[in-house]
Amino acid sequence: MALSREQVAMRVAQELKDGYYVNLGIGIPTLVANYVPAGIEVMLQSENGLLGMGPYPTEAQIDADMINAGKETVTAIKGAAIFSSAESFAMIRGGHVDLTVLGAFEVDQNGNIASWMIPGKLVKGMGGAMDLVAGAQNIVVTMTHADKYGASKLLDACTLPLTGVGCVKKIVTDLAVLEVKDGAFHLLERAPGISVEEIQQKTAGKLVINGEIPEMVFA
Amino acid sequence: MALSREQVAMRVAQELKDGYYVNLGIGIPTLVANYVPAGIEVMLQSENGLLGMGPYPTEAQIDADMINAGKETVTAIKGAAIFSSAESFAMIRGGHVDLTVLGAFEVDQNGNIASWMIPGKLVKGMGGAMDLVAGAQNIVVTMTHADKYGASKLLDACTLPLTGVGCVKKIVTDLAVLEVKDGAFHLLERAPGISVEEIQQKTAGKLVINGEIPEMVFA
Amino acid sequence: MAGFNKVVHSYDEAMAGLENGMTVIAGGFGLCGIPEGLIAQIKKMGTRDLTVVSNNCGVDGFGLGVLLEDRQIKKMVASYVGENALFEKQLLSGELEVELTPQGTLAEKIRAGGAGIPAFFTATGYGTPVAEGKETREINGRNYVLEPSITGDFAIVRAWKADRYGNLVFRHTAMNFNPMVATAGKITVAEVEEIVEPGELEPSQIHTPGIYVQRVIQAKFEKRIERRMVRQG
Amino acid sequence: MAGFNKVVHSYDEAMAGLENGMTVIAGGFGLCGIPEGLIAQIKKMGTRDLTVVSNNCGVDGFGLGVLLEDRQIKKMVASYVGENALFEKQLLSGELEVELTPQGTLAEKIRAGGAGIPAFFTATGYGTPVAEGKETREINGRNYVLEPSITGDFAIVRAWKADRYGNLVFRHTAMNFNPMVATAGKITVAEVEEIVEPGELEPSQIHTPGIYVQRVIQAKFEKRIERRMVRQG
Repeated sequence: MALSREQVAMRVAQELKDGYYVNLGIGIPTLVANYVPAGIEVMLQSENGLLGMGPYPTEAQIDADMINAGKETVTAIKGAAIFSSAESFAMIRGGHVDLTVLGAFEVDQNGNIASWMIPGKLVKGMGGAMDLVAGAQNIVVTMTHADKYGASKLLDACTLPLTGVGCVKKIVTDLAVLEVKDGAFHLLERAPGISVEEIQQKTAGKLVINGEIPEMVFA
Repeated sequence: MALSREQVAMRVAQELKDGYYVNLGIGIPTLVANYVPAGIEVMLQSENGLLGMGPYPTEAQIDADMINAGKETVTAIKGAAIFSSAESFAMIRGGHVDLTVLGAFEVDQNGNIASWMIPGKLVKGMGGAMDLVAGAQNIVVTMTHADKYGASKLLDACTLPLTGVGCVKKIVTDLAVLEVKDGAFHLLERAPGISVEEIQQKTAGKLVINGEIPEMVFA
Repeated sequence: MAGFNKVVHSYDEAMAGLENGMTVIAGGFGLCGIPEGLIAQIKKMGTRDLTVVSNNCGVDGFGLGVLLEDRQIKKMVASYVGENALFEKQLLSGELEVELTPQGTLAEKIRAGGAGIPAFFTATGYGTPVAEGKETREINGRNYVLEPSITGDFAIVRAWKADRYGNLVFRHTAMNFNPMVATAGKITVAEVEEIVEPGELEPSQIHTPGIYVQRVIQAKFEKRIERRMVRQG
Repeated sequence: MAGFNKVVHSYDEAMAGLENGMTVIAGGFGLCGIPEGLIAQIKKMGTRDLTVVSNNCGVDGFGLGVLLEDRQIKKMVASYVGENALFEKQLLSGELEVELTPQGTLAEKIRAGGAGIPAFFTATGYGTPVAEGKETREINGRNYVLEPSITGDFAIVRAWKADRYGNLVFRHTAMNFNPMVATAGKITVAEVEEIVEPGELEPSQIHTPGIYVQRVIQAKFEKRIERRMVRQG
């Protein structure tokens, strides 16, 4: 069966390594923080200017001057640092963030990503996404494999205005885990009960299937 | 008679205005701080990263971590700010410093200045001088009018490697105050007892003398 | 000390000199750390044809959003404008010109403006609509876009504490864009929660040295929260 | 918390991985705020053919000057080198390559390196020997020089306080180049006076967030003064 949002987040969390500085986008990526594997510690970066983001505040802790990049009230862990947005993006653009997880409308087999604009329909702006995909060492995209009409979001070439070029390395969808390299999607894992055929059918771009594809394992 | 170093500094101090942020170079410029006119307050910027530089410390106040751009022990006034050298030169290059006073080997009638290198003889480096002359709103140069052999330092064109191009607006020498504009030195004031003829004779570049030239007045 | 006492006592004084057609850079991220009273003053003055540079344009009825009500903004430079129906309407009708700029590029363009850097290269936006019409260049095997810096006639920021020299300290993540914005105005106005005596702010802990700030005004802030998230304590 | 405990307990560990031919960026201004023990460790290691980037090269027998004694430095990038006879001798003999860089440009090149900006324009040095061989451009009526950024294999800094996450606070004007230098190393090593518990440093008062710092070592410093100036108290 296709993964739930929580399961996608759980699978993404397996990409975390001890000591990683991680930026989590809005939506499913935010949930990843709930599934950090045992024995591992990561530090969350929020691009408005916070390194060491903690959980949401209790009612008593709420402070309007303490928010995350999603404009949600938030807390800081012990050992956090707070700084300007210029410093925050110096970190991001300078390649100091180890992993960025973000959503997308489309990804293509060359690692291009479209996530910020649907011409004629939606113009909210790119926020920090373009800097994040240009700057982080490692980009994992989370999204549903296909849209609600069944059309694939893994394309040979993105059709929407791009967020970044050749930057996506890994994709975790509700159906599969894929690596993007050499101009193709390489199927690494499939969701429990999802067949390789279904993934193939819902992947519009070039899909490489090497040998037996294991099911994802959740701890 | 030619001005003493202290008198040059006194005359330069008349260029200060209330509320000015000022960077004073090493040597005579440093002395300017001793002659800030009554009723006026200026704030001194030291390019290693200090705004609001105070006097030298007492023996008890000396702290190796508290120095000025001349690497001298120094103090900070109440209301001072300390910051990185990148921030310091953001201030300087961004045009936020109102006045820079510095010494020079040569100045020419187009406002060019040479102050950091004598090929084959002296290669100490430019330090912050190139940034200061490129960034400050207003540059006053202090120097002796001629070298110890009597050769003019106010030239039609600098002969030494330049520190900056077209940036010097005013010069205070031991003999005169001059403005640099329209490709010439304009004589504004002469030192007490120094004749226009002597100044003319010791100025190699184009000198403009308009009407009666007053003597400098010291309060 | 007249020359360094930057404290003003009315919003009229704080924004004196603002004229139609000027560029105003505003600090804040969403509704966090915005100079509420200075924005209200611009609305009161009715200044028009403004170019406003800010990461966001407030929400309907609060923050910079209020300047849309009387169409005071001609052009908006921002990274994200998703919370504002009136904004979207004026954008789609063509009344409002919008230059969407990646958040990090925007932050850096403002910092560069204050720091005398007229342009810089960044990888952000290469190959996207953001790079259209801009110079690109390959440097050490990566592709970059040349981005010009931004300066403003006015910069308006919100700080926590200030002294009369204009030294500023920001509070928590209300810092956000405020430090860079403070450097980039011909006239920078800081609206602050508290004015302290010179010397009370530790010199090496000042976020914005007073040299960047021309006017300081003390105020009370509503500090509206956009997304109130709570966990059970 | 293994992944974020950056404290090391020996200089061997602190500088492990430094190899001949690498680039080392060092914080400090004159002898103020220099990582004394890390420099001594490089001398002890005898690593050669180094490119060293630092505002100054110490003095004879102290600071980076000690690396000249065994000719460990192949190339020096600095703004001012006036206090060092051995330096001058090696420079004039051609043993030492020197790239003199204006102080503000040097600071900005290092900041840019850490911030992912590969090059920027500055007016500093236009029309001077510094601009020779570099691209220049007129922007809005002023002339500018394009300057590439600087990054290092190692960055070595001195801080006052650190926590085990690598967050740093600098003391007084010993801050100087240290914050930018800390951002620009593949491996950044901070030599600090005191290591405090996480949470003791106020988050918004941290000068260098720990993300930039890979190793922290505690040390005692000589803190030599170059020009001891005193007024009568």
